[in-house]
Amino acid sequence: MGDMDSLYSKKVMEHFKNPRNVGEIENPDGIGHVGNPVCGDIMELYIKVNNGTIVDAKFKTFGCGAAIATSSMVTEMVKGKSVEEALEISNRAVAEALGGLPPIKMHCSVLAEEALKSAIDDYLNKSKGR
Amino acid sequence: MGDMDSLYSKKVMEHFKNPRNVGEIENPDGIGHVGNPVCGDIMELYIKVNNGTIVDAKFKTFGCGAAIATSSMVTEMVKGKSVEEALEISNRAVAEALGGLPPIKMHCSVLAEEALKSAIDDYLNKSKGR
Amino acid sequence: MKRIYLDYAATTPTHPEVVKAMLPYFTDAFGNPSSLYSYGQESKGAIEKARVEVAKLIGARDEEIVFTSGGTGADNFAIKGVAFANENKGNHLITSSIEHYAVIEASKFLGKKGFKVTYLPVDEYGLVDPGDVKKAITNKTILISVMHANNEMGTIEPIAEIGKIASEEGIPFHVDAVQTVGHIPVDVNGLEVNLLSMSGHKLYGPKGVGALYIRKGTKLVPFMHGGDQERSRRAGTENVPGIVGFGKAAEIAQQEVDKEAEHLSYLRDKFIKGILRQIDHAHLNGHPSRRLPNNVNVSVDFVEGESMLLNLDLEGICTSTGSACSSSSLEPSHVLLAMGFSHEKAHGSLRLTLGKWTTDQEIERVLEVLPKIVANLRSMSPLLKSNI
Amino acid sequence: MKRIYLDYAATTPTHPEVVKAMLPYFTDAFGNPSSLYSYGQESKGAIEKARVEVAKLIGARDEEIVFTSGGTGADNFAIKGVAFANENKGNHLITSSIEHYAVIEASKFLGKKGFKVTYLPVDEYGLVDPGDVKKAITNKTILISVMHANNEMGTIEPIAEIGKIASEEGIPFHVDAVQTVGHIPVDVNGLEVNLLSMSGHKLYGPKGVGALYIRKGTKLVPFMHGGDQERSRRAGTENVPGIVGFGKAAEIAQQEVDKEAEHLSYLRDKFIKGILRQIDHAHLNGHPSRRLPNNVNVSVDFVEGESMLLNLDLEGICTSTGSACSSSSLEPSHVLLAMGFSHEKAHGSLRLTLGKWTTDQEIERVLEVLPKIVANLRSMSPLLKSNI
Ligand SMILES: Cc1ncc(COP(=O)(O)O)c(C=O)c1O
Ligand SMILES: Cc1ncc(COP(=O)(O)O)c(C=O)c1O
Repeated sequence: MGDMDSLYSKKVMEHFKNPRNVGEIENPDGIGHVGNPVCGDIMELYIKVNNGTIVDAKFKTFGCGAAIATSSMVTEMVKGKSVEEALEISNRAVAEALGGLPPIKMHCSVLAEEALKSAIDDYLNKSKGR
Repeated sequence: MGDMDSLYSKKVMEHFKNPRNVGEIENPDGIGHVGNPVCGDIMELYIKVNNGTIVDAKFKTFGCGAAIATSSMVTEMVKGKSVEEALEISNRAVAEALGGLPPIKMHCSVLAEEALKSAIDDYLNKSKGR
Repeated sequence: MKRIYLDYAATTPTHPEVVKAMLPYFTDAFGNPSSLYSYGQESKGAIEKARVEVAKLIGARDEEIVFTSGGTGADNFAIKGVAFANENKGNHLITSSIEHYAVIEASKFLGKKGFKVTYLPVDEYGLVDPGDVKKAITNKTILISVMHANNEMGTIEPIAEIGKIASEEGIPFHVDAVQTVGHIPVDVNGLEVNLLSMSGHKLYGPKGVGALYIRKGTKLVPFMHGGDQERSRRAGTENVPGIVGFGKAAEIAQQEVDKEAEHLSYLRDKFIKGILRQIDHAHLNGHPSRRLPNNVNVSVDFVEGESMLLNLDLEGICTSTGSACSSSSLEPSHVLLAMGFSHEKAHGSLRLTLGKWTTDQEIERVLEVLPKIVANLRSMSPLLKSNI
Repeated sequence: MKRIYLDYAATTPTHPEVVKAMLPYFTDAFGNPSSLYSYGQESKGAIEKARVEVAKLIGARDEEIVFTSGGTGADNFAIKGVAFANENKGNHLITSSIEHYAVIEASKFLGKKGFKVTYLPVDEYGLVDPGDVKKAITNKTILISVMHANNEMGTIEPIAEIGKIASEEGIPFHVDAVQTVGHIPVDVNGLEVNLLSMSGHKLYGPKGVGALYIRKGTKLVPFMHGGDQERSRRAGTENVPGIVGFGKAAEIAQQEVDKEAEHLSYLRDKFIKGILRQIDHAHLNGHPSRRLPNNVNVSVDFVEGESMLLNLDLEGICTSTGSACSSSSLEPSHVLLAMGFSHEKAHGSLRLTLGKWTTDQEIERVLEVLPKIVANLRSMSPLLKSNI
């Protein structure tokens, strides 16, 4: 949990305050859309792929502090990685990169992982179709 | 209850601190012996009667503050009274004369009344016998 | 950065006068009220003085007040105490679907123990219909429990009407008045209640102390067994400083409640108007007029509550939300859902509750900051695109 | 007249350092620990810090500590919580006949709810025989509860031996350690206990706060239902200042317990010797050596306890008695009766309990005053004549 006097770690708050890669990518190579209003978190993740490498990633998120921070972090983590490498990114890795998440917020990191997988799936399906 | 910050009224404490008529009367005209160790209060009340008037009264008491104070008060109250008048003294009257007793201590005034009645009974029995 | 505290419904600061009243009872007059020596009886006297003040605040007699560890303690005591004392009479309880967790969870516990509980619905404003109460009553009903005002969206329930029904039917009526005592006038006789819960820290008293009003003749099982404190209804060495503090808070409330309610209602309405004017697609939650003087609760479309709350916190502004993310259950507020809100709208709620020390300036500052925060969050919301 | 406080077992003054630690949490850091903003999380942090200190004091892990409203709250939670959680396994409880009312009355309540309770006897010193515990166990036994040290006559029970038996039989073992924690070393692992009750105001912390140690894996029903405070085991807004104070008291105790116990044992023994030397027909109650360092309990023949107590009070000396008159039940101490005392002797008991600030001079003053009081009361005792 990092700092005792705060729900979130410094790193989470930093990404929450200044989220990286907010927005949409025009003509993305893959889109991941996960979550639903019932659970309170919705993430959209866009990727741009060039020669098997993720060259850009952006997100839009409706959700709590952890949801926004994990979205921001996962987009940072995938940039420059190959698609295969990106598929290896686990929710734990995202949470750890953020200096940890409170137990009840771990599901946000799961959502971030799912958003990424879903965007990559979308990309792989599309490239097959071509 | 009198003073809010004390279990007992000022008057009770006064009689407890300086109990009147402690002791035994030699050759008493009546003795009342009430209470028992189980309940924690034992009173002995001695009276001297002259021409139907109680001219002296003394007590010995094992018991709590209220037991000692009611013993003291009842001996004060009977002195100078006729036997008939003394029989009219109720436990309430003793408690009132003391400025009241806490509810859980009212039984002590009952004991004092009983001690008095018992001493008068003893006197009446003895005088009948004569 | 100066802090702007707008979460008075969650807890209030302890009034400085209250702290001052409490202090001697820690180190100087620390005697145990059960002790016989005068030093213990002083503590006892202090407790009884506090009892008188708390009783006065709600029009009760002092022997009808039992001190507890807080609002949750009072609610648990009332609900379980009446249920277990009346098992031979029946096993049916009536409550509402918007009660505080203390009432809901105590009722659910009883549900597992063989009791049947009816959770009454509410309308879009959060109001319970007294007609529904009447209809729910069976010959097995042993308790009706409806809160005086809801802690989330501030709706004030028709307690007097429900009290009348309960009293006509001879069914004990419990009211969770944790949010109203000290904030609006409360009179246990006017409301015809048998049991009423209060909590010190909601009215500028200390945390860890509360009280249950128990109308004379109401049967209930003691909450804690042990010594004969609180007429054997709640055993345990009394929290003397806490009780003294609660008493002082009750005393202050008697003097200030009317003026404070008036002032806060004015600030509240100004605040609500300001928010609705400055933020599109924002809605007031709860009843527009039957409402706690200090409660502002809005839903902001396309934006999640905790993310607003955290951004406000970064500006030093303390608020609350009914969003799922604020609870470990990950369920959004049961209150907003009971009012028929969509999950989305429930997740987007923000509660701002005012208090004794709230100023015009503080509200203006929020009105300046909040629209920017909302705009920023909306710019990253995937909901907006598809909905506007 | 300077007051001489010799009733530390009833309650202790709150340590000035403890009050100092609590103060900021009333008015400055007053946030609700359940609130998400940093201001609420500060309070949460303060609670967790206190939890660590309390855990350390008894060799527990911090997640095994649940804060309560005091010792009675902890005892009720443990006894009822375990009983109701294990109804399907059995309905038999074992406890002793000298427990604090909190345990006795909670057990009696369960007795009325269909549980069977064995109240173990004690010997003339107040000791429970571990062999009796073993013999009392049946295949329906779901809880054993024996206090660590008795609050009246200070006898320290063979808890480790009983703990061993309980653990061999796989039966949850609860220990009321309200009188020992902070006064003698307590180690939940050495003692093999599953549940252990503590109370803040008995170790220089504030009144209205206590804790229950719950060994990981111990099944028990939550004590108060509501919010998810204290891992949903005891709901209700936390008494933040109280908990912080308890934590501080635990911290101080860790540093001072050994030295204090040594010093008090010395004073105690001197005190006992003095009383027995100066007053004929006075007897020490309780065990001569297996005894709390601060406990002096004597019976003075032919004299009633409350009358001694009141006379001492008039001299500014605060003490306690097991006499009937001290309780609203008018029954003398169940503890002394269980030890085989006659009613008379039980009525004549006087408890003097020492603490951190007790001085040699204070004890000397009592040794000067008490014999005179006894002589005076004996002069008006009707028992003396017939007995000497
Ligand atoms: C309506 C209502 N009932 C009960 C409670 C519980 O009170 P406490 O926090 O004192 O346990 C609260 C506050 O948390 C409340 O708002
Ligand atoms: C042994 C023992 N258990 C339990 C209690 C009850 O603790 P509290 O007064 O904090 O409710 C006490 C003190 O009164 C005690 O001495």
